[in-house]
Amino acid sequence: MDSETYRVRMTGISKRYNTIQTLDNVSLNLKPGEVLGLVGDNGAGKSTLSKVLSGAVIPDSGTIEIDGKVVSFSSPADARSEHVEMVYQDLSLCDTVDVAGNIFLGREPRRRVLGVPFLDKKRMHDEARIMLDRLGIVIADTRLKVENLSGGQRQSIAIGRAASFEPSVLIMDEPTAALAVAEVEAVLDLIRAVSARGVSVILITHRLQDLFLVCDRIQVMYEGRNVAERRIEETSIEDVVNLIVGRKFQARSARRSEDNGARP
Amino acid sequence: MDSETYRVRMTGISKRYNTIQTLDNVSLNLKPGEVLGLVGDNGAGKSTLSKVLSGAVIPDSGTIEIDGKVVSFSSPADARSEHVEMVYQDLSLCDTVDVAGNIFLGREPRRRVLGVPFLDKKRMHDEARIMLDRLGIVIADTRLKVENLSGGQRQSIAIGRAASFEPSVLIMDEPTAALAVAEVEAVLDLIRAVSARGVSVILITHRLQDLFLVCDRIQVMYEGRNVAERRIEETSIEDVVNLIVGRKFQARSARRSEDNGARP
Amino acid sequence: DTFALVTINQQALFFNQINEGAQKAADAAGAKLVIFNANNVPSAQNDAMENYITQKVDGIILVAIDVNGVKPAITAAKAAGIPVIAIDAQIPDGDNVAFVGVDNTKAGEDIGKAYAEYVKTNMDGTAKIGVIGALNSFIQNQRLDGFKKAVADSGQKITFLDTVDGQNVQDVALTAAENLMTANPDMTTLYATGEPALIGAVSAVTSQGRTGDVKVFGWDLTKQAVEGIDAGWVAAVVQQDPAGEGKAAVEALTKLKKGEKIEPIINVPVTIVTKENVDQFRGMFK
Amino acid sequence: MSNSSTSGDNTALHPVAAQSRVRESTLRDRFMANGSVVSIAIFFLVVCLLFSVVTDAFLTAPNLLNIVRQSAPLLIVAAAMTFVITTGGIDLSVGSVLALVATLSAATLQAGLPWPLVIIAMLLLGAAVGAIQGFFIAYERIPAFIVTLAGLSVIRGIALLITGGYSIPVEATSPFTVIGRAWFLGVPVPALIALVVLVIAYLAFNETRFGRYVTGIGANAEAVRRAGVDTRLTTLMVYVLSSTAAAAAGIILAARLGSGSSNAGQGFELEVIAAVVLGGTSLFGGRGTIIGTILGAMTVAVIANGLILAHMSPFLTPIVTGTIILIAIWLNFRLFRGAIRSR
Amino acid sequence: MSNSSTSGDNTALHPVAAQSRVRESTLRDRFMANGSVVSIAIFFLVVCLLFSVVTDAFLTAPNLLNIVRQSAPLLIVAAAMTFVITTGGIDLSVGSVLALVATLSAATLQAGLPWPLVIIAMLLLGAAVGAIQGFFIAYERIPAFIVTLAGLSVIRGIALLITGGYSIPVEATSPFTVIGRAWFLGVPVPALIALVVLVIAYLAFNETRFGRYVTGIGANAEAVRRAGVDTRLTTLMVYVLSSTAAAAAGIILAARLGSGSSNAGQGFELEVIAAVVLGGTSLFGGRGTIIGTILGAMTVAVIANGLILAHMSPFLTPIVTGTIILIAIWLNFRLFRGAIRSR
Ligand SMILES: Nc1ncnc2c1ncn2[C@@H]1O[C@H](COP(=O)(O)OP(=O)(O)OP(=O)(O)O)[C@@H](O)[C@H]1O
Ligand SMILES: Nc1ncnc2c1ncn2[C@@H]1O[C@H](COP(=O)(O)OP(=O)(O)OP(=O)(O)O)[C@@H](O)[C@H]1O
Ligand SMILES: [Mg+2]
Ligand SMILES: [Mg+2]
Repeated sequence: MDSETYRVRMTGISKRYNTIQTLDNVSLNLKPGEVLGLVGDNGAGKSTLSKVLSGAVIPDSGTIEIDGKVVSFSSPADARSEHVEMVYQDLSLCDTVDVAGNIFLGREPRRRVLGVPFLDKKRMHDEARIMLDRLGIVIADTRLKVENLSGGQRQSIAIGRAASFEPSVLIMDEPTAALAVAEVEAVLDLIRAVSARGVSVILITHRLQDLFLVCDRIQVMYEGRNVAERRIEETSIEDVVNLIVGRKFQARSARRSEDNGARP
Repeated sequence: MDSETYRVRMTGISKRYNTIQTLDNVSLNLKPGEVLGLVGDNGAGKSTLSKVLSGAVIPDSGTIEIDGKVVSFSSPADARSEHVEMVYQDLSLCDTVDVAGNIFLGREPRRRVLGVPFLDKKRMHDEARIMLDRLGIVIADTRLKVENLSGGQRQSIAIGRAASFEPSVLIMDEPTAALAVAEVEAVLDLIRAVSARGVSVILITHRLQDLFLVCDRIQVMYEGRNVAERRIEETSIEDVVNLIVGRKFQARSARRSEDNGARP
Repeated sequence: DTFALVTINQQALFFNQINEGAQKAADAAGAKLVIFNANNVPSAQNDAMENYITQKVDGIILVAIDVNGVKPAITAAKAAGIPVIAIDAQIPDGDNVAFVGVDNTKAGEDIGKAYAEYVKTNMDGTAKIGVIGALNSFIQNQRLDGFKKAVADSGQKITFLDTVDGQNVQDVALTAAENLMTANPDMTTLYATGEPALIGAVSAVTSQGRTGDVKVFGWDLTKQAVEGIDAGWVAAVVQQDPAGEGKAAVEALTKLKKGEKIEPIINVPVTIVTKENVDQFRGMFK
Repeated sequence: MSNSSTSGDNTALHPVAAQSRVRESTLRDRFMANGSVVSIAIFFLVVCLLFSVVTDAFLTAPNLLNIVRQSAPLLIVAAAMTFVITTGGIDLSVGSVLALVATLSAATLQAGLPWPLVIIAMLLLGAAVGAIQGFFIAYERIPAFIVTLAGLSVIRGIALLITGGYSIPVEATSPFTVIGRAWFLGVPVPALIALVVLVIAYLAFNETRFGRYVTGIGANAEAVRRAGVDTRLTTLMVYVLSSTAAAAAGIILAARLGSGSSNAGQGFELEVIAAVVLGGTSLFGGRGTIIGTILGAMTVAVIANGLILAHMSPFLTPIVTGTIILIAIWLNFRLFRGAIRSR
Repeated sequence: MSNSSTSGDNTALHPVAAQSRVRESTLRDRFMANGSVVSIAIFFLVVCLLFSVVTDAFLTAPNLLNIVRQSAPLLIVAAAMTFVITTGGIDLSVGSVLALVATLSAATLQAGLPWPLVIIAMLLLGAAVGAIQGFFIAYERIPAFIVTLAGLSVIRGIALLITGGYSIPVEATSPFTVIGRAWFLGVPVPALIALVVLVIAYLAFNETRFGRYVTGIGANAEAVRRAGVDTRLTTLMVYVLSSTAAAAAGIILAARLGSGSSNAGQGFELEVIAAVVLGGTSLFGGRGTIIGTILGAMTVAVIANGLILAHMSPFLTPIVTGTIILIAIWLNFRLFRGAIRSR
């Protein structure tokens, strides 16, 4: 395949933290509009790999190409300027800042009063309200500080922040972990919608059934290495489970749920 | 039903935070060895209700009975002395303390040297290792500080802490949100094992299929109120979804996953 | 020869003049002078002296903060054969070989007498006085006590209003002095027990526009004080001879080194500066 | 999709939309939400009331103007320090910068430099000192406490070296002294300067991106960095602000005292930090308020002034001051229990 | 269960167990893991080496014993302060407690109380002061900075009131002075006392539940509370510790100086906090080290001693001290970049 057709090409990414080789010569490719599911066991290195792409972690070695151009991210600001946005697993919210402030962090709309650029708070709150409604989340007031919100409410704010600013690559690190059923649907719809617009999406999740609803391709990591890649049509939940665990594994929680209601 | 047969009876629990009535006259009953699934939309009040039972939040009104005896928890220490243990949604870990230290927090084994009770660190690390292995989680060293662990690794520590000290009531607030497939299985197995030993379990989760694998009963909350209760045999995923959302809702991510692999 | 001078701080002119006088005398005698600044911390003086003892200097000159608290170090120095000379603050029952300086209580009485005299002749024998002190300073407390005693003995109708704590810091003294004046609109005189207090008092009288009805008395001349004397509203200031004290101390140590005898108390006289004799000090503040 | 739900209603399965669980926020809610500011405001008013009753002189125009004039340096530096502390930092060097600027401006005026040049040069000096300290803190990640403590020592040392311990007089006739002593429209000039600084600080803190990032850095610096903000530059800037404010305070002080002394502003850093913390800004960062800081600074100034007016013995003054502050804060914390976080 | 996996291997699907991604921790790893302590240790050694070369007197037994004797009060209080700061708190009142105890013990000795009684009474007084401050901080949740700042003012005020600004002598013949001046087995008694305190502090910090909870409270107080620990009592106790340590320091100082002065320990709180922070304990709580604190305190003491021995001009001393500390810490941070967190 011609490298020109890739939105993202990461090759040979390695990262060591003291005694642990968190990433070991990992690669990742992503085409425009493609949705890639990145899966693996806990501690496999998924979050670290995606942080490398978002500029939050600087790898020890390896190269990143965006749209065929080699880039070197020394900070998340660099990645943002290449339109790479990420929903971090730890959400990365400022607890003492209000909901709208967190959504617009780093991109606050401004209006000039006597030539001085002041925050346009009204616009921030109005637009934040619209974004939250789109994600189907109930938050009484966008002036609330995020420290007291529920787990799911906090997660929606992080999603709203990353998804709303015309990314060309959108990385979502377990975006639905704390979300209730309707909100999960909204996020999956969102992924479908943005990928249809040509945005490349990396979805990290442990809810394997979701992968089959939105992904084009799945990449499996194991102990800091790439171990498998599958087109979604060629695989099944059982296959993915086995790849993640590294051996044949019977996971009833990830199986077809036909036997609902039957106790073990 | 005779109140004597209940392990936990919470009645009329209300809690207001400034302008929001987070809990409004909520009840919850739990029998010995029963597994109760507590579900609801984001911000419904599930975490707050369970924190009331674990003593972390003091309700404005309402009563709690444990084994038929009215109790009043003014701190989590009170609840712990009644053998109520909880896995908190925010995990409640001390980032700068090591893995073993977090698991044993508040219950460190000690040995006397010249009559002075010193920490028995060797025992802590040995036993912590055993617990983690039982949960199937890979953590290189129990001497690592938890701040740098992955999301799933952190969650297992919180689970290990609550499950390992002979609780009689075990509350798990989204314990599997960050866990990979094998680890989820291990937690579900754990729930089955402890409930078989007579431990009452409250499981809060948004992974609805898991409810049907371990729960005896499901209680649904909506905007701070009880709205429904179902025995697991009498309900289905679709029913639960509708109750959570408050109207008929088609959630493909929570449906039977027969159509794996079919793209939308 | 190496002599060590342990001082209180370097933010008051007074101590720096001691240093200069001592330095000049040391240069003249061909000796080396090392200076330690304790920054108002009593135990630091003790520590520094111990360090100098282990280093075996040939003599120590000490401007003590806590006159009791330096005694062990002085005793240790004596045991090590190192003579200690106290400047400015006498050590009660100390093992120092000599004291150079001013008797602060006595000089406090002198300015008290001068003050009472001024009140008698210029204010019909009645006055109300406010005090800006430095409560943490031993010698400044002595200056206040001596002053009060002389005033009480004088038999004039003098009322002591408040004492405020300037903490030996100019800006603190200024704020305290301003508030003192607001609190006592009927105050007619001010007494400041040290240099920072006097600077604060002078600035406060100017800023409150009270140069017409408040007369200032105090210790240690500065340029502002000289201007006040010229203008007439600073009545009298005790001027010590710190350079002379430093010089006398070094000279005494040199004498000791040569095996000569010295007096145990070497008094350096003070001058009460008023309009009459201010000219002889004017040169210091150009 | 098979529907096994027990309710056949097509829209709402349970009657919830009927009553909302969120009520309109009342005055009391808003009070509680701003607990720490309301608390210090009440405290301030009580202290003022107390001294108005106990002393005659307190509630007179000259005394009140005196208080604002005296506290202008404190107000200016405390406003800037609010930014520093809100990022989770601290600046212990402000007292030393104040002393250095006070002595240097007196010295340069004496050397014949025109006064406008002196002012500009001194403000630039302050900014440069802040930039150096900010560099070590923001770019080299050395704890602010260590950097500014070293700064405290070095900068006052330089002031000492320049003056040789002498205090340097400023000619009373120099227009420079206007900054400290003159009146304009019936208000002392230092108070006017402080007012302007406070208004700018308020707007910058609450209505600009910079202020937003300052709060964000204190709450979660990594989150702000991940949002693409140059957190290092922002952090450096807050130290530039605090040092420049300290320089301005030094200029005002030298002009007011008519003298530059290297012992000016001893312990000033603690006074400033106390005003900021008393106002409700958290030393852990992420929570700051300029209004609170103003009230905190004015409270400290009013207590100092009022106790002297009340003819309190100087031996009792520190005891009474400490006790008043502690008891008042305590009562307020009991009043607003739950609304205020201890961190 | 249907098996559609592409690999038929029954055990491992991919070759991973073959090579572990975790390697044995090397000496360098352990260095990096304890970056801040190693950093201050290197710094300390370099400073010692420097002064050994520059001055003759530094590396002599009497001088080294002098240093430890002089720094005993600092070491004792810094060890206790490490607990306070690790919980995320601060105690600004230690200098004042030291002064109060020094004056009161001199006064009570003068009044004829037997010296063992004086010592016990003074330690109890320290504990009581700490308990009162701890009560406001832990149970009433008032920020530690405000409580102990009020304490600083009140307690020194009381010392001033007792002495009336004069210092009170202790009879040189009193056995009380043994605590400050005597030697035992060739080591000064204050140094021995400090040693005992440090060993106990080290064990308490690292090997007991109390020490664990202190660290935990600094990291996440709510998590420790949820684990069923009485965090309020633990928090109160650290202030009891620091005040008691300050009282012990006050006794040693009074015994050594033979005098109780209300001036004692001015600025001592900053010196103590500086030693603790220099040692690598974080002001944000959760990370503390007693070994680091000892090294930090000794470094400060050695620099002060060495500069005196090197006959540094007093005008240059503060400049040189500050610069040495900053540059050394900076080099160490560069060396261990990544290993040390700025917070
Ligand atoms: N800053 C760090 N310092 C030390 N070790 C780290 C650091 N960040 C990650 N690690 C280690 O690297 C490994 C991979 O972590 P990572 O967070 O990438 O896993 P993950 O695949 O996202 O797991 P999860 O599914 O649990 O979120 C873990 O063992 C973790 O302990
Ligand atoms: N300490 C608090 N202060 C103010 N509001 C709070 C506080 N705790 C909870 N709330 C509010 O109460 C509501 C319920 O929160 P809770 O965390 O119990 O929800 P939840 O059911 O656990 O949701 P999720 O599934 O997202 O975890 C939310 O709207 C939240 O904003
Ligand atoms: Mg992860
Ligand atoms: Mg929740």
